[in-house]
Amino acid sequence: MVFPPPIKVHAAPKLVNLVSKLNVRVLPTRRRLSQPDGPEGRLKRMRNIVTALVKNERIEVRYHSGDEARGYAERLISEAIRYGDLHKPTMDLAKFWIHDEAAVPKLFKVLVPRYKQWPSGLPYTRMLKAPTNIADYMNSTSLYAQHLFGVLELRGNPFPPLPGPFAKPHPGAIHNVLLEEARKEYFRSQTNIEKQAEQQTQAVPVPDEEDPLEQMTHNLLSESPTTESPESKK
Amino acid sequence: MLKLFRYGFAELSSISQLSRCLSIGACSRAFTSQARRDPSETDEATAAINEGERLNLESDSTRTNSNADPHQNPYKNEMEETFAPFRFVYPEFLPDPTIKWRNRVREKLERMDMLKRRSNIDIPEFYVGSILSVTLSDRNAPGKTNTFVGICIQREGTAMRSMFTLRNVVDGHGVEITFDLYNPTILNITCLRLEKRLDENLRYLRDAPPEYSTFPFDMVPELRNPDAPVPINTLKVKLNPKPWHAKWQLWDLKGVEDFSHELESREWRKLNTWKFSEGYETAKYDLMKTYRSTIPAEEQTEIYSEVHQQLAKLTASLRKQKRKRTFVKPQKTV
Amino acid sequence: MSALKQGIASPLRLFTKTSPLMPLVIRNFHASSCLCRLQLLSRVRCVDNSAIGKQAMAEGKPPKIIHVYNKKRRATIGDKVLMTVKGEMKKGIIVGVKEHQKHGIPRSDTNNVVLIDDNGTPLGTRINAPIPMILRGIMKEKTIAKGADYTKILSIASRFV
Amino acid sequence: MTSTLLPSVRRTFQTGRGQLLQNAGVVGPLWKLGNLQFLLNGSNTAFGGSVTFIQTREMSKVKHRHTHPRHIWAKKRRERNDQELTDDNQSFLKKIIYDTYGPTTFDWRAENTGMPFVSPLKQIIHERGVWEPRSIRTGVIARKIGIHPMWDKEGKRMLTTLLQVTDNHVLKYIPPEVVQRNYGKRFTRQDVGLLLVGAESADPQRFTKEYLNLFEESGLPPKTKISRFMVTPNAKLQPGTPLFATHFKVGQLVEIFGHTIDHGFQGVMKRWGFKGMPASHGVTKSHRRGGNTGGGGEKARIWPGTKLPGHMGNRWRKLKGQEIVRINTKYNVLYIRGPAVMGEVGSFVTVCDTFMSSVETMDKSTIPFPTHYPEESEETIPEEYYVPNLFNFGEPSIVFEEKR
Repeated sequence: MVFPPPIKVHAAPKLVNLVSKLNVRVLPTRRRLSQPDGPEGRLKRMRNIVTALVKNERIEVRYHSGDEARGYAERLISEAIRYGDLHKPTMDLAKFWIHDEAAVPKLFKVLVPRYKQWPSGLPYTRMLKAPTNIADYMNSTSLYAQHLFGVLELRGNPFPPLPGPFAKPHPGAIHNVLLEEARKEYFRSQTNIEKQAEQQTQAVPVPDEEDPLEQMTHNLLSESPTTESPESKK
Repeated sequence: MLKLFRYGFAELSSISQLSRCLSIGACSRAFTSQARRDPSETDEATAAINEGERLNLESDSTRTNSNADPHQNPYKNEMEETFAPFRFVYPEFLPDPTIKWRNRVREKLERMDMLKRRSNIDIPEFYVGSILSVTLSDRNAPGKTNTFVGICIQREGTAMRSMFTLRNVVDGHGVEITFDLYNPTILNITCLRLEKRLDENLRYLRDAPPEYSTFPFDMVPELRNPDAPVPINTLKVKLNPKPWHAKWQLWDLKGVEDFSHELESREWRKLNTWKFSEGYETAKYDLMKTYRSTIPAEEQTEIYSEVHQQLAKLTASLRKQKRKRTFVKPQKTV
Repeated sequence: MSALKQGIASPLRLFTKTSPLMPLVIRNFHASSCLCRLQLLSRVRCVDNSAIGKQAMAEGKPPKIIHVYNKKRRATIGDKVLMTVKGEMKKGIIVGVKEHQKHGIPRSDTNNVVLIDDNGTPLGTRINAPIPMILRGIMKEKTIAKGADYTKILSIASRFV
Repeated sequence: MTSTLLPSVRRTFQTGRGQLLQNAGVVGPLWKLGNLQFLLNGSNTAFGGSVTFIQTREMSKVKHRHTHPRHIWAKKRRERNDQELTDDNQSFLKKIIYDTYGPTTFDWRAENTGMPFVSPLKQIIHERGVWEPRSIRTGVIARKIGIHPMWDKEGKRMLTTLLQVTDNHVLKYIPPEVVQRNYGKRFTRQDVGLLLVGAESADPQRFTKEYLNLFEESGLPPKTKISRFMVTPNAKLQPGTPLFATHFKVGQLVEIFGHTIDHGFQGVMKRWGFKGMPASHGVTKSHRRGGNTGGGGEKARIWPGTKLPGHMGNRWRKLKGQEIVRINTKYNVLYIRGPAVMGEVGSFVTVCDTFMSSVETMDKSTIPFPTHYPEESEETIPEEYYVPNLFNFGEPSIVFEEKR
């Protein structure tokens, strides 16, 4: 039995509260995680993760429950930013979601100032898939146990950065070297055309610092036209 | 230690550094000590708030980090503040929040159609609890038009699907009519009395004595100052004895007199069991549930900033026409 | 949570079988949820001033539908039904329903019926309830199709909405 | 240790089809678990070597439905490679792509007009044909973007389905000879060719080389969705031709072809609308079951076609004779009468002229042939087209007049 019983009316958005837009992907419906203790038990499970996240800033959790709790953490932070700690309902919320009383002030004193001037479009949290322990994997009978664990962290935390989903690009890799040469050649030919057009009279324009492409061209132009090829260097 | 290595914790020099980074202990200690030090330095605004909540409250002078002060700089967005009241006045411009049915292009096209329709008919501001008069063209009626007057008991749907229901008691028989807000057969909608009620819908008027929903068809529109806020009618309706059309005890009705003497033991028991099993107390903390059932403030601002100029223009021009018409009539009769 | 649990426990304690309050509890409940649709054995309310209809309503034995004259077997505004009224079989026209209606069509708080004879002539001389305006169109259509004059009930109606 | 181990192990599990990765290097011991094979590489020593797995699909033939790969089939999505590019190289590639194709990312979720991006047309291959009675035009690819009510001029409510024609281009024309050679008797008419149409440009870095080859002739960026249409040779189009919603006329009947909503494995009550069994009166454990499936004797078996539980939805379905009641030329939206168009909001459908000549009342010679070229029309195109009996919201309210 659903409480209160559903009313047969056409759907309309709830208007009472204004909420901030989340910058994380929101699934159409909640995940069907097991909830032996009912909806309340589910919230409590989420609460444990949110509390741990606020306290530790980087935690290792089951991927799906972590990703589910991520939305709650984002919402909690956005509510704290929107209403502040003088707002009684928000304080109630914070006390519910952070069941360690000592960590409640951290939300308003540390996290709110941190995320107040946060660039728009960037979420407050980060969710990564953790590597699977091969021993666990071998013991599990499920074929779908690929991403068992994940790492949930608050952005702007004091820890050294995680390696991320992909390795850092290696400039010495063959494809990078080849592309580098192609790039150089492309710009050289471009500049040659330009130079012919300008009849080699005008000076090299000062680059816009923000634009990497323009900076690149500037660097290339400032180099002497007869640069040695990598083969000759070797 | 293996896990720490895996996530790059190894580069931290010691555990103590880790705890310093997290700064939970230090922060909470500072809070409690300050609260103890100067309890007198409280603002008037904060005095009303419960003493138990004051763990985190403190006067501005004792703040440690004054640069990033959440109390001094509460979240402010001018655009959002100007457009926030629009959601109550024009609720149908917000789309259905169901994520899998949303599409920006369709929503935009619907809004354009709604504005087009509003350029031909003045849809006034009204709420649940307001008394309306609706005239619509009816091919069966003698003069091909039909008028109904009643109290708005429900608003539902979004965009082109938005509807409202009027209720009246005619000759001692309760009658309700549901209208599509954007149906082209509607000729005129007049708000006779603009007011709000305490509840989201007034379906419980079906189980109330007829005097709560009886309105004369020749009711004259009440004059009101357009700049004044919309009054909230705090009337408490006394329900008839059971049987009812619905189990009103399951909703937290505010505009109804206490009916607990009507309930039987079995109903009490069931009510409380349901409340307990469905996490009634904690449901309000389900932040994602509230998020999925509403449209975020940023999107609301986007929508209303797009339509508000046209809306203002339309309403102004339509009201001018209306005033002209109403001014002419008495001259003719004299 | 403890306060909530107490809240649950208290009425349970009040109305246990051993409680002295138990005999006071009246047991009246429906075995099934009420349906708004009009079908076989639905009770309807007679709203005209015919003698038999008035008497039936006054005795607390409202007419009961025993047949609906259409293929769906579900009656709505303007449908002819056969009813038992005080042990007699009478025909009637539905003039108001509880069911949710479309744009502009009124829904009434009760299921209303007007008694007619086989030719479509109403038994009473006056209808006390407001009649939906759409009934004018439906009755005129049916008069042509069925060959009986149903428009007489429109002339005895006191009010249309 | 972290940096070497973490990404390599992760990536092995990300590869969906389980290709043997190049970086596996020396092949170590192999052991099997179900239909997963693990390949250990002894050279790395973190967890006893980096791991690669090969997924073999032993049960691939036992699917509940078979589909043949289309003739245009090419492996579409590229595997995300672990050979990451440096920032400079990435921006260089982006620049090259932008220079050759222009904007390549089409976001259907955003507020877009659905207008095709400008395409660098190559030299003219096909000349434009002239309409003849039995000619067949091409269709378009559209996205279903929702349903909303409209009213006709009698005040009657109707539901309309909105289909947006998103960034459509003609990719390729296959002449009837080639079609006959490759497909033979699969087509009833011998004189038809095929026209490839693509929708929604995307970043070419996401696709395989085989897939990109399909776009070489038209000089277009790759498209997320490709479809083929049967056309007569006089209706063939130049590769790179953009298609708009004005390809159709209001009042025209069209055929819509698409995937229905996937409901998954369902019981008979949802799938076939069975009644189930009573909730009480001695019924146990079979409240939603179908009951008896047949008689005894010689017929004592499940007959073919018996309605049973199973997979519901996610099938190709065709709707015939759907009426276009309104066209928005600015946003390229077709309004189809009725809520019957298959699929969820956001799913692709193809729309083409109906073949039901008995139902079609419109004079086919008035329909733009082979397609509508907006740059060639002399008059400015209005933003909206309506069928005559559809209520336009710009008009005043409906008033009925008394008959006398």
